[in-house]
Amino acid sequence: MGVGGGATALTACGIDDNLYFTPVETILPYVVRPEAVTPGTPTLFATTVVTGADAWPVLAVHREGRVINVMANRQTPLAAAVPAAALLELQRHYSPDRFAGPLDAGATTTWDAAIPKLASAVAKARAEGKKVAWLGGYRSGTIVGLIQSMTGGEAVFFEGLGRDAEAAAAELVFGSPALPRYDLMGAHYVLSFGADFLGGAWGGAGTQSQYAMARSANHGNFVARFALVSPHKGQTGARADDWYAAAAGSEAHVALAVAKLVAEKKGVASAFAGWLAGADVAAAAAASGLSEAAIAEIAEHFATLPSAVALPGGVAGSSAGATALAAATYVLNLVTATPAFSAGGYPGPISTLARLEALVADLKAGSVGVLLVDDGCDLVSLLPSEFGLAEAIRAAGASFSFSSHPSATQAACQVTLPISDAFEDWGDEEVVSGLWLVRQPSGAPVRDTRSLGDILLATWRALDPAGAPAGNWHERVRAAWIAAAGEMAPTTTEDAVVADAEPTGPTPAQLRWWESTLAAGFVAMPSYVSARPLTPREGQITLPAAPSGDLALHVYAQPFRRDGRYANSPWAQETPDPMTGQVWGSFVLVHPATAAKLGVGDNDLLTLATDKGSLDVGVEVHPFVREDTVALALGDGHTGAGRYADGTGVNVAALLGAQRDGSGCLAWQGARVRATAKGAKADLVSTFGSDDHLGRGWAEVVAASAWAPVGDAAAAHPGDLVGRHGLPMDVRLQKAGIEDFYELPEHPVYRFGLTIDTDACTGCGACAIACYAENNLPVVGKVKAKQGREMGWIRVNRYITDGDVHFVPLMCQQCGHAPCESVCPVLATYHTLDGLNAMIYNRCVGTRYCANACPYGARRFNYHTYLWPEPLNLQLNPDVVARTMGVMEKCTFCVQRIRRVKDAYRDRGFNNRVPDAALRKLTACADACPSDAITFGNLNDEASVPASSRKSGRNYIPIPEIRTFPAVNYLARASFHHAPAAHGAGHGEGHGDGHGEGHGDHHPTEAGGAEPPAHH
Amino acid sequence: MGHAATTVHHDEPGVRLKAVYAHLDCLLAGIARMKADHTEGWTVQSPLPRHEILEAVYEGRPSPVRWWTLTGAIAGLHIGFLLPALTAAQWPMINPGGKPVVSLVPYAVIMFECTILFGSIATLLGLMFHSGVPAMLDRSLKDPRVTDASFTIVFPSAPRSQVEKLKAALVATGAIEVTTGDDAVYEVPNV
Amino acid sequence: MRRLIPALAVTLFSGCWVAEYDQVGDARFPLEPHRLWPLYTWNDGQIAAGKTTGPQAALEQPIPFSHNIHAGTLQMQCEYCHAEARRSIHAGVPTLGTCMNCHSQVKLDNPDVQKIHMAWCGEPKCTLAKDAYGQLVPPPNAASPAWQRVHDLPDYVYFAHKRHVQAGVQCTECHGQMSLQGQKLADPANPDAEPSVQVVNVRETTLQMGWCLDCHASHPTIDQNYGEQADLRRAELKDCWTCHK
Amino acid sequence: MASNDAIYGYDPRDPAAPNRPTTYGQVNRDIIRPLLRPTALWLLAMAIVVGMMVWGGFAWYQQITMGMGVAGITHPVMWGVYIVTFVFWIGIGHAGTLISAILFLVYSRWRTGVYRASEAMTVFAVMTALLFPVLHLGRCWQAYWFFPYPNQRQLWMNFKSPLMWDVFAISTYFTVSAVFFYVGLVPDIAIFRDHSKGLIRKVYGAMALGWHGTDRQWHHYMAAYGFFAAFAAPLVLSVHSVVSWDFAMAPTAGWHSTIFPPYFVAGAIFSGCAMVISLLMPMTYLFKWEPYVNLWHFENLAKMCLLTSGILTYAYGMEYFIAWYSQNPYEWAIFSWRATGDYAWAFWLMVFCNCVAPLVWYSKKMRTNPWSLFIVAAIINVGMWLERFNIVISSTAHNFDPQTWALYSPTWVEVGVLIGSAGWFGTWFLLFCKTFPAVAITEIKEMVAPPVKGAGH
Repeated sequence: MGVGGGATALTACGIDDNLYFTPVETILPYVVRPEAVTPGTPTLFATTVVTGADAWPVLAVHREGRVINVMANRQTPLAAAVPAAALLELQRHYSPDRFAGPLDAGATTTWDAAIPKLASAVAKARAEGKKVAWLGGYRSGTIVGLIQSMTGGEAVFFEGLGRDAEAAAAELVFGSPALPRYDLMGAHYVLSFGADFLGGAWGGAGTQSQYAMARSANHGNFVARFALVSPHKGQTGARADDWYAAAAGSEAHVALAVAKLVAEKKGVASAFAGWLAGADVAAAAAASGLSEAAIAEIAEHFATLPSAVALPGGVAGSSAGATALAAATYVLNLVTATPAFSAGGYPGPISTLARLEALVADLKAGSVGVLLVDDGCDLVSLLPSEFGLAEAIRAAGASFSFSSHPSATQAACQVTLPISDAFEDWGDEEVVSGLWLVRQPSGAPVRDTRSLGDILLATWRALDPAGAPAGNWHERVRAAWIAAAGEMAPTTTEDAVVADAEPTGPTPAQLRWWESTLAAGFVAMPSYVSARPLTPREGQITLPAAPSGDLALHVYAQPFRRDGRYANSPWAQETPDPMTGQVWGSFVLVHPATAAKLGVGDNDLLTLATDKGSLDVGVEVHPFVREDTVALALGDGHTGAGRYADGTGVNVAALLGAQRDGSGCLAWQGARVRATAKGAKADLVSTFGSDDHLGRGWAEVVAASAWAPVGDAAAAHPGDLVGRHGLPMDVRLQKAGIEDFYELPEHPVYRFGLTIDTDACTGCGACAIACYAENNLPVVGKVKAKQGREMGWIRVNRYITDGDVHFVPLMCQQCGHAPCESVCPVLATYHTLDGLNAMIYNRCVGTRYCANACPYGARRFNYHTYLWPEPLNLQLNPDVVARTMGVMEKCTFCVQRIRRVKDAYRDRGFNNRVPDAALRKLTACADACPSDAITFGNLNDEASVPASSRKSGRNYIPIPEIRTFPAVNYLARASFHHAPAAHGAGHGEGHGDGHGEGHGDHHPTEAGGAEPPAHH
Repeated sequence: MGHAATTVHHDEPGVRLKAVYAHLDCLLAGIARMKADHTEGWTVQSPLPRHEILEAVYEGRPSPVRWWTLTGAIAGLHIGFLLPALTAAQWPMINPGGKPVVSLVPYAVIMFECTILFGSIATLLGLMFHSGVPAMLDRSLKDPRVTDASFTIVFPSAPRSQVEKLKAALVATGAIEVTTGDDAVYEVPNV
Repeated sequence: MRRLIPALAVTLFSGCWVAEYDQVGDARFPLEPHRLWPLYTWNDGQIAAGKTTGPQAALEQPIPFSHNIHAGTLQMQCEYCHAEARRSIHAGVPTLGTCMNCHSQVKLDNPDVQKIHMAWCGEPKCTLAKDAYGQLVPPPNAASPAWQRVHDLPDYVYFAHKRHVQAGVQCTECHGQMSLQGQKLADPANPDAEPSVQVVNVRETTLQMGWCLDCHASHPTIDQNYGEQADLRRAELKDCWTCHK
Repeated sequence: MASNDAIYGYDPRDPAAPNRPTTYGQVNRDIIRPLLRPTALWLLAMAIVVGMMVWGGFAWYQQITMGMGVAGITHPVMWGVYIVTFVFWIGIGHAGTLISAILFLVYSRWRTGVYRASEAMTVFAVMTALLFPVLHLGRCWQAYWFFPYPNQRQLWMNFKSPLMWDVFAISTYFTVSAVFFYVGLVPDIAIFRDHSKGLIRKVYGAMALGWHGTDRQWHHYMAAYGFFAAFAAPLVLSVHSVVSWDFAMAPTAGWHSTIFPPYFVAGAIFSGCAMVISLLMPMTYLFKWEPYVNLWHFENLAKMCLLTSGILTYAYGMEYFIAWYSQNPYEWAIFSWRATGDYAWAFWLMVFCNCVAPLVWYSKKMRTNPWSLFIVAAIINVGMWLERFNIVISSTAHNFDPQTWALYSPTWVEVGVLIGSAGWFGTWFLLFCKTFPAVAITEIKEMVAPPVKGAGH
């Protein structure tokens, strides 16, 4: 692939309209054009993005030698989505700090020198009888065998935000460390003890999409209810219908108590007597600070709702009782025998902290001759220094890092052999037992990196020329899969002839199968398809002592920076934190009452101190932490990790000691801090204005009980929106049936529209980052972000009403009567025949009037000409121009994709129209959304989601009084805490909450919603 | 008064004749005399626009500049409509804010402004055309005293045969100085 | 006083030097300053390279390729070399392999053809290798020559060759009579000398927006292809977002 | 003809009446005497304003090269000091046209002394204002796209945009004011020409367009002057109405209001009259114009201010009343935030400056006290700038989506440009005062009793 390199010069380099001073461009054609690639047309390669404990099947968008974007792979049984992490991996692929080649003691070296050095080090260690050890994150598939054979089993696969407690609990409960599989699709009740299963770092492989299905009444007349037991309600927890703010470290007590109550209700208490032996409702209530009634309520829901599933704690639950909590959730799931819980989750080797600590001990003892450290998580910076990892690595006889990015772990190693990443390498991963994701390189290597497999094979060959397997890594993966494929690769007689002629290589049939597998990107083994129930052993759960002490420090994983591996990704830093809107820095979440007690407010510096150390960090006053808890995110505060990560935020590890749970797993939680106001201001940058939408109709609620029976069926339960109010239209105009002063524009073929389901939206930020990737949005940095100049076209608004969090992604609404259009003096923005609000950058003179007129605040202005440090510019989309200074920009509904898909259909006939199926996930945001919250379509097509959803009772349009007739409509969030609105004989009757001023009638829709407003 | 009519013969080489008045009432008398004598070819100069002088000279005839103004304003009104309407009609699919291609309400502002703009410019052109500025006036008219405090009645080219008669008439009406030919000395008044 | 005033002025002005200047060439968030001089040139043309109107001067190409020989004398179809014109937004400049398809056999003694061989394998005469699928396998150091771009649209223009080619727009309508370009003409100053290749390729049309619009409003293929929908198509073709990105 | 005094002479209330000139020649000499003779004070003032202008130019240079980001504008406040100052200067211009055109049409006698300087102020204020639509552009080098000219792109502008109305209104306003101003100036330039020699005479001779006060010239001149005044009078009302539509045509709460045109026009005249007082008071003493421009004029200007201040106060109150009475939550949120939120200081300062401070002029004593006039006029200038600041900033800062709310504060670049604009204005004005008769000689002459011999013949 990529023979001869890139084709044309990079075209996305700015609106350069100064014609006399533009240099002549050069054209570099391919030497021989690869068959799959057509210059000017994107080619999609199935690939896998591995991110910590999670792996995602995606499609890499290839243009002229480089990967410019990732799109959802809609063929795999896993979620068809582009999670934020996949996009962050893409940006990491082009990180300007990525190593240009191998390093030896900080100095550049060559592969020809580095690989023999590795081989001789291994040979020396083996000769001396010392260990060759491997330290890295989770790896699965063919590479694991290669690693094992190189290290002789001395391999530690440990993730900082890993699932070792779950594995330990699985060992305890089921006798095997293989993780169970969760399938939330049919769950009516999801009880989470803190796992970030909605777009976070937990790694539940598709749980976000499954939950979206369970949540939507359109998939089976129910609305899943989500309860969270955790001292902190983060991005995932924000979706919880019920938040039980249990004290930090008491989740296991609650889980076991609930299990006991549920078992009693189900009458299976005796069967689980051993496991439930430690359960005590009163003690759990005392430890957690929840009332017994609350625990009983959880149990009631868990036992009575048709299908309930409990999720473990993830990072949030990794306290001294981490394993106990995981085990308790397993027991809870077993008690109800829920189909949502079965065997066959992530199978790959998971090492516990104890295993890592054993390696550290070996290293310090000098018994490790060669230490190989994988790319990925920067454990030295992530883990508290009390674990002594850095010193241990330095104590190794020889240490080799495979990191292609600078990090503290890499800096501790002697030699760095940067490896190719997922976009450059062959590979396979088993994300869920039996489901294999296979990948091929999808772009030319950005830097002089080598495949990990090839490095290991070359080392092996150097050590043992006779015993080493033949072929390169690509051939090894192919051979492994062709061997595994067996009868999956049907052979024809013709193939047999060819096979006879060349007996050693793979047959054409096998090659055909392999190529189609690569094209699909996955192989589903029979073991994946069949769900296997889990049966518990006998045993019991030892609950840790109830936590006590002053302020608890709750450590959580920020959804973008995660364990810090994306801290050097500008997108991860500049995409606003979903809950706080914070960018470029760390902040401690403090409950308003606690903040008042400490005498601090937003952006005040707070000194947090433990006996391990202290940190000064800015305060974000936040209602979603317990009063006795402060919350601080992991993954920031790096040194030597690259230009964007260094000096950004603080590293929470400085406050922590070596915390382990009862079974030797990593415990992030449990530290107690002393907090004192520093009396100085921090430098926090929040992109959020007011938390409250002031009843302006930006965030709406529908009663779940009203939605569940009918879903979004047409004309169902109109007027169910709770608390909807707006300005009534003039009665005389209503009587005359006049909607607006001017007629709505005509849209002869398409009127593109977008539907955003705020009930499905989890605020995971995938859409916002996908938009950055697709539309060449520049990253402006902290200083400019503080001035409010971040360029995101999608603003995931977060409103808090009555303790509920609403995520409302807001982009240009492509209004029918757009206030921005009529005010532009030079017609740089206008309404197209397709109903889009066009923005012609090169016509814009920059009056910024449009942004002032826009009631949605959707327009962004280029205050400067932003550039992309090399090689981040290689990620730029050539179909979208990079804007220069002084130009307004905004969401275009990905007009470049619309243009392409229209062209693609026009290729087959001049008057061909694009069908709905090709439009649904066309825009980058809709394509990315793992919750299926965003759907694109043609409003002129009654069957399209945007057209049909406008007839739903959940449909609403923010600030409809402005009468802009937007092309984006929103669907209200379902609530279990609101009674359905009273149904009157017709709409327009009051809805019981007192401030309703008419509801269904002010959703101006042009497609279908033509009924005249009937206001009382 | 009964003076005979004086006719200027253009084929006859003329003589510059200038009467300077220090007083407004004398000037008015001079103008009245010239009018009564049906004398032609004279110009009155004054340091300021006294309506008595203009009434005496033009006898209430309005200035034709007003037709320029009217024409300019009407043209401006139409241009103010046609420019936006025709240019918008050239791009009927470029539709900002849902307004009709030709929208009278927003165009009314342009029409108003163009009416004023073109009316004013036409007025200016009319003024320049009719009053002959910028112009190379006859030397006899270039008298700095006029812009200071004096009034004049000037014959840039009085018929030789009439000069004496005119002189007498002008002196009689109170001219403080009556000169002929190029004998007048124009000095810049001391500031 | 004589010293105070300049000192004051220097202090005043240096204190007012905006911080953004420090961000030019920044490793993290680089900014590009606008060129102040020339303040602005009349840019109705907005063609990224070359003059706005009239024929463009010839650019010096690495190999003096003659369209006249290939498309004129040999009557080769445009799409033989510009192979993607019908199916992609780029027409595609021929790969080195495309050249080698013929020139591994013909005109081997031509010094310009030898330049192709030099680019392919570093020798004036190469032998070709093919893989199992019959595809040419280039030597590892093969590199295409860097052609100078003659028909260059600004970056904010989306131009799909395939739309135009499929619609039946002739290549010559935009590119001019390419088959006449690169003719060997006698040097008028030295008529007795051997005729030499005059120009490789010049842009004959303006490629300006108004020039595009003229066709988009009235090209006969619109009626032919779109029938009753032709008026709608003409409206679409005049929409800014048809060509601007 | 003693009765001429009553008809043409000074108002008997004019405190300077005893010093009034009695002959045309005296008017000439009084007014021409200081021209082209720079004094130390004038040179110092010039140095200051040119320095300010250079500083503003330096700020603008930085903005052009590095982009609008050097200014404080930010999401969602996309218009800042530039538009505030633009509206301010446009407003300033209005008083001049009001005085020169409307008061001309209504035969107001006190207009004569001050109209030339006010008109100059108008032209220069509009020239200053014209800078801002260009320099607030993100791409000011594309500003020519605002004008309708045939081009190969076949592109035109959006005549439905209030900004395009603005372009037409302001360019018309500038053209008409400049023509009106210049036409009025021609006879006076001719006077100066006739009072000078050598090169200066040649230069002024060219500018005087061959004006020699012939009957034909005066005849058409008077007709045309009347038409110009008649055009300028509705224009002055329309221009600030159009400027107000820049705001009122956007749906933004706090802007979207039908009261804006009269409110803006009143405000413009208010600020303009105050500016005339501020400018002419020092000039009068510097150029010794007391016989021509004196407290009588300033008192009348103060009365204009009082009237318009009352209208403004009413408009402020009415905005709040309508916001409350309409029960429009967005409007009410904006207006209550204006008075209580982050920019409350600006709001209350504005109320003090525009509604409270001018009230002292209800006292005749204060109205005729030079210091009171000067200080209150300066306060009004500040207040009117703040009024535009309140309108422009607060409505956008707290727009419809509470999540986007943010605050705005100007950077030194914006302040530099603001100061530079004052320098630009001051440079033109000072240059004008030194090179052209800033008091209308010819029209003053009309107020002087004409020389009459009496019944002598």
